Amino acid sequence: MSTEAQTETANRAVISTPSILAVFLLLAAASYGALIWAPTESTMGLVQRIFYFHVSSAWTGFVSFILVFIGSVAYLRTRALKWDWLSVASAEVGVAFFTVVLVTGPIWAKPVWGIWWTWDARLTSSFLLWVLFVSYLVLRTLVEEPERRALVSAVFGIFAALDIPLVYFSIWWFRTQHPQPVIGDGGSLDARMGWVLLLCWAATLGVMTVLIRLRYRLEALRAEVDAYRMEASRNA
Amino acid sequence: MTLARAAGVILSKELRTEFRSRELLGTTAVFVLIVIVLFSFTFNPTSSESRRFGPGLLWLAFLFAGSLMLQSSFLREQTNDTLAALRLAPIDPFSILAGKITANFLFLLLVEVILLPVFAVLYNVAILPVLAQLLLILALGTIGLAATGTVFSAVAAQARLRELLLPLLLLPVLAPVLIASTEATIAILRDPPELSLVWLTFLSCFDVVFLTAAWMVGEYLLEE
Amino acid sequence: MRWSAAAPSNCCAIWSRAEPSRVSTPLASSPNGGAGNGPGRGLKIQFSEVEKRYGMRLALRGVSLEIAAGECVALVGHNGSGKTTLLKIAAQLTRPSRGKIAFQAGENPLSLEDVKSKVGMVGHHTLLYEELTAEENLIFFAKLFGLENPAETSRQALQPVGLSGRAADLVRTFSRGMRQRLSIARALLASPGLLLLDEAGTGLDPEGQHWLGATIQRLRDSGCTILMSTHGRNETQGAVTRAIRLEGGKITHDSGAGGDPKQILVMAAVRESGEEGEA
Amino acid sequence: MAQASACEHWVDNRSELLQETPQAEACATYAGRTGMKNLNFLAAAYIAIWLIFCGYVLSVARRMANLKDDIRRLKQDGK
Repeated sequence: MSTEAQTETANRAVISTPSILAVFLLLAAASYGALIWAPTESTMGLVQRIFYFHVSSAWTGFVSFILVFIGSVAYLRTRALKWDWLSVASAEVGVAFFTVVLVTGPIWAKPVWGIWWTWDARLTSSFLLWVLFVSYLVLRTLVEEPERRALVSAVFGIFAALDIPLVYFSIWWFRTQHPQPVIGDGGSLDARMGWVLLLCWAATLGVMTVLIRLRYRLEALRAEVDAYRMEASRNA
Repeated sequence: MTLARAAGVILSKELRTEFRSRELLGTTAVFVLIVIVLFSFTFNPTSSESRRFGPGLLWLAFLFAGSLMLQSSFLREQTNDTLAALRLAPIDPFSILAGKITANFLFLLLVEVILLPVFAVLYNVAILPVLAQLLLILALGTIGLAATGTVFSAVAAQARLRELLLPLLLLPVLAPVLIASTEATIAILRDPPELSLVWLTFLSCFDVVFLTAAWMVGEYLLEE
Repeated sequence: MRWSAAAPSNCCAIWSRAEPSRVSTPLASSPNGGAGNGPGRGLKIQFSEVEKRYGMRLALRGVSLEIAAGECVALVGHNGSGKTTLLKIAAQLTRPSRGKIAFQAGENPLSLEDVKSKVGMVGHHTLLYEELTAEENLIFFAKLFGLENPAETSRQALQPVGLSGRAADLVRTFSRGMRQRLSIARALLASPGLLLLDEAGTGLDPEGQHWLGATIQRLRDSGCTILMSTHGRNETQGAVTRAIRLEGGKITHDSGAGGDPKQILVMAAVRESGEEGEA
Repeated sequence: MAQASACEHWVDNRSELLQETPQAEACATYAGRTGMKNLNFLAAAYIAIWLIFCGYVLSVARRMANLKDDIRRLKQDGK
């Protein structure tokens, strides 16, 4: 176990400088696009520029939660703990991205609508998804044994991921009956805005990849510590 | 041994144990009753307001009740490690879950049916003309609650702080059920009553998705 | 006294130590007993490199073991030496972290699902529902095992353990010993080809222990494979044909298929009494 | 200023929340004219994003450092 864990960490240890550099370049380009290149939206003004990172963070958060689902299913099939590591890493990073969505949403809403929080469909669903995966992370802290933890959290991860489309549909239908101001609507969409949005999405996906690999490495280290502890107890 | 027969055997065991003491049912019913009474203080329950807010708080009370009641579903099996006894039997592991989901569905539905008239009287809502449709909504919503609740009860039974954990896991996942069944109930209590097919279809989808999920992961969940 | 009073005459065989000539005596009067009896009844188990990890603790560290059909194997060792884990893996309650387990009936390999209907287990816990009566418990498990005529099977299973008189009482009202006896009756319900006993003698009075020893012997003679964990001195050890000592999740002593288990058993008894002395 | 309060009133009046209403357009031009004012909101949003991610990376780094400490200690104990 111990040697296995070590080689595993060794393989995953390097988050190469070029990849980080690439992500930073992408981020810089996306920021330039979002802050300067894209035209100022006529009705909402400068604050509409939050839109690019607000929406792309939500999309990226989704991708992370889909990775939680993939990791959970793969763990149940293979029982290889590395899939559990992928799940927990993706869940944490996804929660971070949805935190961004939840923080930038009100900052956008305040100048445009005069209120911090509106219960619009997208913001509300994001809030619910955030809560859902926070409870996934809470569950993980309450189970000690790694295999057990991986198993129960995989089950819950699958259920939570399956809940995502249901949350969206229900809130969307609910809001069509009880209209609210809409956050996350870009207003009149210029072609350049579309490109900038895509660029921002690419950049946030890059950030996501780096963060997940970083967090995955943390989990691998933890397994290594466990392996050492086990070896120590075996020798004792 | 077919899945259905094994599930039936387990279901009848659950019913027999519960109806012998009726502890769980009684306690849950009283809990919902308390919540319904306390809610009446949070707004002025005139008839028109009740129709708007009543269904929501009723369903909220049911969800809370479910998240408390379903705790014991798997905890009870830990007393003498009877879960191991069930897993020793040559049956499909899902039949254990299926039996328990059905039992919990019946328990919850029973509590709901008992408290529905109380709710109608206290909040001055006429339910008799739309009773059948209301029962359909109750049943569809409760299937989703029982399916996810039973699975999460097995999850929470393996963790620390399980009493707190089950509501924490269950309630966010059940938010769509809360929305759908509340909206459907509001629609049916409206004047004139309206059976909202969108929400009924949605509830059925929820039930199908999570029953299937329970079926797929059931065998892993009960492992030791 | 409850024991013998309730035991019907056709079950007398279990009171005396069964003679080799009684090899084919059917298990009590279980209606299903006949079908599975005879030399082909027992299962052969094969553990290969079985390892079990519980978090940071290694409960089993690569156990390889082959138990032939009809052997009666005693597992000895301290608490935490891996006895219970090994039994749980044999019962497929726990999946090994590494390694494999395989079963054979006669020459035919059995799928892990098929094995389940042929395994009886008496665990650390009673595996009984407190809120059900003795009879309801047995009927429930008989149904789950798909036995024909569960009511009749259960009633007959209650006789040899001397609980016929208490059949309609809730298990909650039972004493430790009575529960243990019911638990044993539960394990024997489906006339298993492999019986797993995890310290089945605990909680039984001397008379009950004697009865258990006789029952084990009779089952062994009827061809059933038995794997049991046991304390040093025990009435149940009369039937043992092979003893295995586990220490820290590893097999340290094995008397082998044809060997004499006495030495290991005596050694275990000595160690245990030593521990008792220290404690 | 009057327009601003009208806007806020409009937001509170949830039943009329459709962007096509004349009131909505008036509000929109209000927002557009005060566009530069919203610069601080835009800045706040970007600062918040950076803070969240830096905070997260720091927390991972801290946990990682702790684990590396553990490994070093365990290695020493092993020898």
